[in-house]
Amino acid sequence: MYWSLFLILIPFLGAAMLPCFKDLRGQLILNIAVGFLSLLGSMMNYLAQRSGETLICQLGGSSIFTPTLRLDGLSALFGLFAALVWLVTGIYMYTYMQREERPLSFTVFHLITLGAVQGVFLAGDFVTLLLFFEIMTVASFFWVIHRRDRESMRAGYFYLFLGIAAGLCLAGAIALLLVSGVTTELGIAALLPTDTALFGWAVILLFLGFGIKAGMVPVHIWLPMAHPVAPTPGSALLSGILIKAGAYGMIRTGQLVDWGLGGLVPWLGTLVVILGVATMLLGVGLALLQGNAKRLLAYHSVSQMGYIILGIGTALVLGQGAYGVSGAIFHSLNHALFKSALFLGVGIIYLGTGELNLYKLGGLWKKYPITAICMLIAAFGITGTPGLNGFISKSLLHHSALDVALSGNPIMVWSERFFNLVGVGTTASFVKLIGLMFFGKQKTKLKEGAGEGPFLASGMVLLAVVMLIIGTQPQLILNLFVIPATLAAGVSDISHLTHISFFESTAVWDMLITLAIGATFFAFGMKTHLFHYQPPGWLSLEVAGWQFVKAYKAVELGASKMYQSPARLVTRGLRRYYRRLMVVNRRLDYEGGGIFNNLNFSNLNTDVFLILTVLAALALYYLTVLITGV
Amino acid sequence: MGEFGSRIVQNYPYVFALALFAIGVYTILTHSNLFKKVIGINIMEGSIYVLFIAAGNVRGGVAPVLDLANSDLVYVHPLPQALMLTGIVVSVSVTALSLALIMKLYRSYGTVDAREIARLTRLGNEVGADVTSGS
Amino acid sequence: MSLVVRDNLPVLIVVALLSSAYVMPLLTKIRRFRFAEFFAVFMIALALSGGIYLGQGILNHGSFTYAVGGWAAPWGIELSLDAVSGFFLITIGLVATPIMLYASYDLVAEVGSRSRAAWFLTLFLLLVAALCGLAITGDIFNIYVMVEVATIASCAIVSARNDSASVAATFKYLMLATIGSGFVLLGIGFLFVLTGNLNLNYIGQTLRLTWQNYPTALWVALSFFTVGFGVKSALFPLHVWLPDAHSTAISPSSAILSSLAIKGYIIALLKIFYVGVGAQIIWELPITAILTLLGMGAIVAGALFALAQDELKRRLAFSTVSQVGYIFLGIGLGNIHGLTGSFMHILSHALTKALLFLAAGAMIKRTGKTRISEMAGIGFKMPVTLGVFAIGSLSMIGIPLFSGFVSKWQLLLGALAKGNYLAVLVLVAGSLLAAAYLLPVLRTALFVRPTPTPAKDEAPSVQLVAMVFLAALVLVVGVFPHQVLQLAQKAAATLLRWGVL
Amino acid sequence: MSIAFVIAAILSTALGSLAVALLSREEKGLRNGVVVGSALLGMILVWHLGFAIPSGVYPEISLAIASLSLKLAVDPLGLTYGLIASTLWVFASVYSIGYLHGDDKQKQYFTFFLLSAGITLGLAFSGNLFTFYLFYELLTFATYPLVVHSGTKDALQAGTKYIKYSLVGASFILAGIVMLAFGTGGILDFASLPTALAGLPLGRLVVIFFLFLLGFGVKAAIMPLHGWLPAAMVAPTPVSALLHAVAVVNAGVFGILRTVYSVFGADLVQSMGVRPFLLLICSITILMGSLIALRQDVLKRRLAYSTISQLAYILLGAFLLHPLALAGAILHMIFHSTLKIVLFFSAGIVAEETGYLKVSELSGVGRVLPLTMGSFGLISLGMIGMLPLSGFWSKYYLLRGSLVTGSWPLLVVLLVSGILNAFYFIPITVSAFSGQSELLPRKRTRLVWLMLAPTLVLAILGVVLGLWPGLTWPLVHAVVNQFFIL
Repeated sequence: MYWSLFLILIPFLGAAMLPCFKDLRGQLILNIAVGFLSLLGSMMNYLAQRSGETLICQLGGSSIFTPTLRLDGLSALFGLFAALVWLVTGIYMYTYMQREERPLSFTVFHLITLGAVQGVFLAGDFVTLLLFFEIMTVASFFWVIHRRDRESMRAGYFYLFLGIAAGLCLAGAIALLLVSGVTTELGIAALLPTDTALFGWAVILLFLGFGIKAGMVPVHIWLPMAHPVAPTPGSALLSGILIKAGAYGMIRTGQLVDWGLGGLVPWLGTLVVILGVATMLLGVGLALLQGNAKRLLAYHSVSQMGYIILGIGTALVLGQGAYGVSGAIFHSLNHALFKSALFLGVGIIYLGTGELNLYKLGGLWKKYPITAICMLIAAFGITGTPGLNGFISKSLLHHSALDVALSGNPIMVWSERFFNLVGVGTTASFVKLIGLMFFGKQKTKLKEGAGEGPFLASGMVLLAVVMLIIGTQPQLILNLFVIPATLAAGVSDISHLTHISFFESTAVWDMLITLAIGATFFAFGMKTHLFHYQPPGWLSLEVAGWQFVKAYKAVELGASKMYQSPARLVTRGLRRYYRRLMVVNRRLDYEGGGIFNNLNFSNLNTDVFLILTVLAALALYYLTVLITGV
Repeated sequence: MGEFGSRIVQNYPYVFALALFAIGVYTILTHSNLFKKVIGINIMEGSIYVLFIAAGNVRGGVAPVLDLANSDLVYVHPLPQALMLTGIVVSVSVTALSLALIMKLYRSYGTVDAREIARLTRLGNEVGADVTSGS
Repeated sequence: MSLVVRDNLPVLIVVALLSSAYVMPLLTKIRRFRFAEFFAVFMIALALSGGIYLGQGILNHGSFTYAVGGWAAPWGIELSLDAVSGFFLITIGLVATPIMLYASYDLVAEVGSRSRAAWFLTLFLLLVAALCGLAITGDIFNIYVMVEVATIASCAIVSARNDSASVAATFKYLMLATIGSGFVLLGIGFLFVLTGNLNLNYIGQTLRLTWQNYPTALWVALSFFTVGFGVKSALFPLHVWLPDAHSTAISPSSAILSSLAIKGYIIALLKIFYVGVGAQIIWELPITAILTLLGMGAIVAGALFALAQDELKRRLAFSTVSQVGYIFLGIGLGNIHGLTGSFMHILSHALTKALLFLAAGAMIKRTGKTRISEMAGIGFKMPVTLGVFAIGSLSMIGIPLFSGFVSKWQLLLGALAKGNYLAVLVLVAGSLLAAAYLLPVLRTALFVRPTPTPAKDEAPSVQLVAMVFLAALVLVVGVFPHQVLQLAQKAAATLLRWGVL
Repeated sequence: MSIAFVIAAILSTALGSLAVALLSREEKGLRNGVVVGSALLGMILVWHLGFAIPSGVYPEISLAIASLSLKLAVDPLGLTYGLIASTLWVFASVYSIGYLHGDDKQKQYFTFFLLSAGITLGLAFSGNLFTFYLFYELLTFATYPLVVHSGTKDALQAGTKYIKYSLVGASFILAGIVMLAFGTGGILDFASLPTALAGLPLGRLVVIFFLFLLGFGVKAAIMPLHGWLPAAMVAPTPVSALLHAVAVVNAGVFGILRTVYSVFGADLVQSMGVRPFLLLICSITILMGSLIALRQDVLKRRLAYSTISQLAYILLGAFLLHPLALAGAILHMIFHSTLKIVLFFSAGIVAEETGYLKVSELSGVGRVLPLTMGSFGLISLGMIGMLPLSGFWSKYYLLRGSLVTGSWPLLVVLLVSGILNAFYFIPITVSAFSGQSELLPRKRTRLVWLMLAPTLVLAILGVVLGLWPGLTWPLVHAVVNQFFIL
């Protein structure tokens, strides 16, 4: 499978070739071509592992580092949808980038990130994964700071520093894994570690590291800042794919602990469930309060990642819970599709109006029919309306949540209840998004040349079509992609999945009721101005980020002061004493009119006197020795 | 008087030498006239000669001129005397040198007072205005 | 003839130097002045070769004594040719030759007139002769005579130039040195009274048997020696005359005074203490502790005083005070390493300090600037001079490959062998202080560049040759010290064994 | 026979220095040729030795000087340092030629530049403690003229500080050596010291150990002995780069490695029970260095504090006394040198081309000097320990080493310091590329290429070593094998 390497290298090569094109269109077409090649490659990858075998190859290597690639159902699936979304954004960029400043820089990093993301999904061990993970972080950082204004720079620093912290966590985790006697290979369950405590810490660090990338509460703070400020294709990819790298890592971590079966880290499942629920709730709660379309979507990313984390958590609690794992995988795929579609749609509107504030938009469906329809489909998808893709994965996740709730453990019971609550919130906020954007009165003037160009629309349509296919043919997708991926993720018992029926009436009714409550809640919220409520700062945790920065600065200031002030004191003191010593020296030195002169001796007298004194001192010394008998 | 006193009386040359030494030192210390200082030095050296000669002296001894006829004669130790001759020579030369130097000093400073010379030297230094600084 | 020369070599060295000293004024009258200078250099070099010859003989065949005029000890004056004398003879020759060479370039201009210059040559040779005498003599009164000759010669050398400051300094020096001589003579008197002997070996033999009877008297004698020689060799706090004398004299004078004259007295002290009194007794009395203490005090205080000086030669003079402390420290330590260190430091400091004073003299002569703070950029003007000055500085600091390190290493070992960790600390601190007072000179001269960059204006080549010769010696002793070190070790062993026997 | 290569390597640079000193001020072309040529020759000779490592035969030669024995020997540890120094010297010499163009003190500069190279190689191949001390001390004096090169008041003050610190440090070492020599009866050979020390009282050994630590710690810039390093940044950039990121500071680190492994041996250090203290000191240095670095506005000072912090990594690896940690230390010595020199080179190009020295002025410079600031940004990722750069691998081994020895708090220290590194490095690059600036892009002259080429080559080397860290493995393996029986 050495050719898989080309999947990683082609985007890098493309990025290197981009500056050779002087013409912007040429660059953008090359970008699309690379995206297309990448999709093609991913498909070949998928086909290569179709038979169910796992392909592993080691690249050259040495005693320190042997880069390893691994191709199985999971990596093939993630690689495939990543390539798809990339192609879509690539097409979208053809129009979009002609209106954005510095298109070349963005496009270069667009491709580099593609290579890195493919690398992350193809990595065969944690070190190789970390390699591409870091490249991904750095390359995508340039998307975030693309605008170069104050807000984006701030967001960029948050994004980068947390990304680096994530990388360091992973590095620490790798060291811990090695020391605890566990292999760092991906895709296999760890054998019994020699040191369970260290192994536990390793898993914690892995979850923390991937969690940062995945926007897990409480380390999600970068996400709502970074996603809105990037140019639209960047936002779409950040929310659509990059955070899935975190999810992918978490799934692989779950696999490492054998989904809780070996009982290696017994408390892990509960912890992850709690984190997942917190992520869901916080994300959706804050999303409801946003007036900025992109920020709203960003908070929804947090919330949806909560679903995925919850799925992983429940799988861990259950021990190879097939629903949870498959739900997480499936939801990753789905979220990638609808969230990038939504961002792209918002981006089209933004291109036309220059406005992201929902309360200033409205009535745009006439001008943007295709966008409106695609966004509606995506919104239905994300809210989990039956017939669309979100419904399928949420059903799986709900099954899993129900399963754990059966244990009667209050945490698990409440997590199932919150699951439904979040569904309501999601619906409300998407009713808000679509409603305020496309219906009602048009409040903003459109720019000249606004509209949905063929390139802008076609990408979205492609996504919408895929979503519809998934929504209507869930079993097919499940069998083709998700079940092999679930198997590859280390779940051996998939019997539940093969017999599942998604469109049971109860499930459908449940979802419809949730939707209805959500719509009502939206109406209520709009009437009461609830959505304009400004939550206390601490709730968003972004403030916590700032507090952290402040605290850090204080520590740093304190530390350097703590060091510098005594250091200065010592140097000053020394210098003073040195000067004083020199003064005394000069006084004693007769030439300068020493102290002896003041005793009204002339020079020579003092000297003779001194000699006699020394003699007397010697005598005295001798007497002392004589008397004390030393 | 006691034993101590009698010992002092017995060794009167040594006491005398000590007294001379003290006088010499006192002269050097208290007089700022350079000539007097030289005289002080000479007195001091004189005390040393006394000490040496006394050390070589034998009570009742005669000059160490060999008298083969009279073998009972006790001679004083000749060596210290010979040495002190050398010492005196040295002393004379030192005195000569110092006198020459005093003359030179007088020529340049116009005084033979040590305190005055020191003051003048200091004055010269201060005109040179040394603002010394360490490394 | 040659046999006569060889057999009487010890005494001939001194006699030849003495007689040539008195010939000098005459020579300058009948021949050209340069010839006299050349003759002086030649005589010293001759003494050097004699010294080397003797040193080799001593190294190979052991020490021997020479009875002057055929009168055997204890009545006659005995010259004892041991490793100590060999070592010091070589040191004198090695250092005095280049200094004389250096001085020969513009001596007349330096001291004022031809006749003064002639007398300078006389005094110079007298001083060297006296030092040679100190090196080889085995008789305590002979030591006194040589000390006096050396003292008077060095006093006169200080005032070679006719200026008031140096005369005042000379007078001070003379007074104090005479008082010192007085003490030395008193000490000799005491020893003579105690033992009835003037020959050092005999004094030693007698004292070994009888010293328990009158320790106080012996102590008083040793105190007199300590103070007397201490004044003369500028042991802190008795150094008070030195900075004035050495900084106001002309550079060759400063060089020979700082490098050799004070060492002569130290050699005398060593002989009296270790040969005359004996190591055993020295160790019993607290005198070694006092010497160690004084030595350590000298190292630190001398260096601190040096730091406060801005005048280059004065700084170097105080540096001598500090370095003499090393030698006394070694004597105080009193073990084989310590004494070897002292001997090596006598040589090393002689070479180094002569080098530094000569280089400083050349700098001052060329630029007319005496203060370090004014010397910015001299390195661009006189690169070679500053180069050798740098070598001297590094040696003084005790960097390996320079002679200073060899002695410092031995002293450190000696301090450790004695278990004296304070001494280790002081030795190390002394090096650092040496760096502190010498490196700023280099810094100012080499790295502060005035604008415009001064043109090259190097010291005259004769002087350069002298300085480079010394610098080369510093390096040779630093890198390949085996022969010299062996001799120094033998000297130390000689002193100690004679004490033990 | 191969010892001849060592001597030839030392001589090639030392004689090159002599040749430069003898050439007249005006013969620039010839001088540049001599500089690069002799540096290159030295490098080739050392590399030739390097390829002989697997044979396991370590040649040596002794010569009695200064009442002690001068001994040159080749062993893996020394070879590592020698390879780093000799290789980077070539780059630095090319860079210097570009940097110092138009300076009227080039002759002085290159004389001491090559002399330092020779001394550094001597240090690398020292076979006993005395030889080591000798070259260590000489290195101070040979590099001093380079530090004060500009001759300004600042430079002189910094030089004085440098000399003060170094000499005080060297005195401690001398005291330590003399105590050691006294204890062992004169045995100072690295090869036989650990066994010779076995019988000495532990208390005295601890004293000696701390004397060495204090002494070498000055050059290795352990806090609080680091004061000279930031001050010495007034030196010309190639000097800062080479001496204060590579040769001099690594000499200190190398000295401590020697102390721990060649003088005392890991077992003895372990039994002295000082390890926790040492690790604490290193941790404090790592964290404080990073924290203080952020407060520095002058770019080179920031780099200096970064160096302080990074050097402590190496020491940390040395003090952990475990094969993995030692491997980490050696790797970090190699990688830190190759990375940090790029940062300095870049800073130098910026200073030379724009005159900007402060971080706050760098905004927008990346537009004018994209390659320079690009290399800077890339390599700064390596300092953080991010992967495609070599810096990751040393941290990786250090992490493993600290965990294996049970010192898990060091994990936190290392990770936190990584993020602190990011805090003070990343904004430099980011603002350089994103900020506004009135500078206009200039055409790259031949001279700029002389500076830029070494920078770029080394930056690429950083990535290559990051992807193929195994290239260094034979060396690292040999060093670890030398001191641990695996």
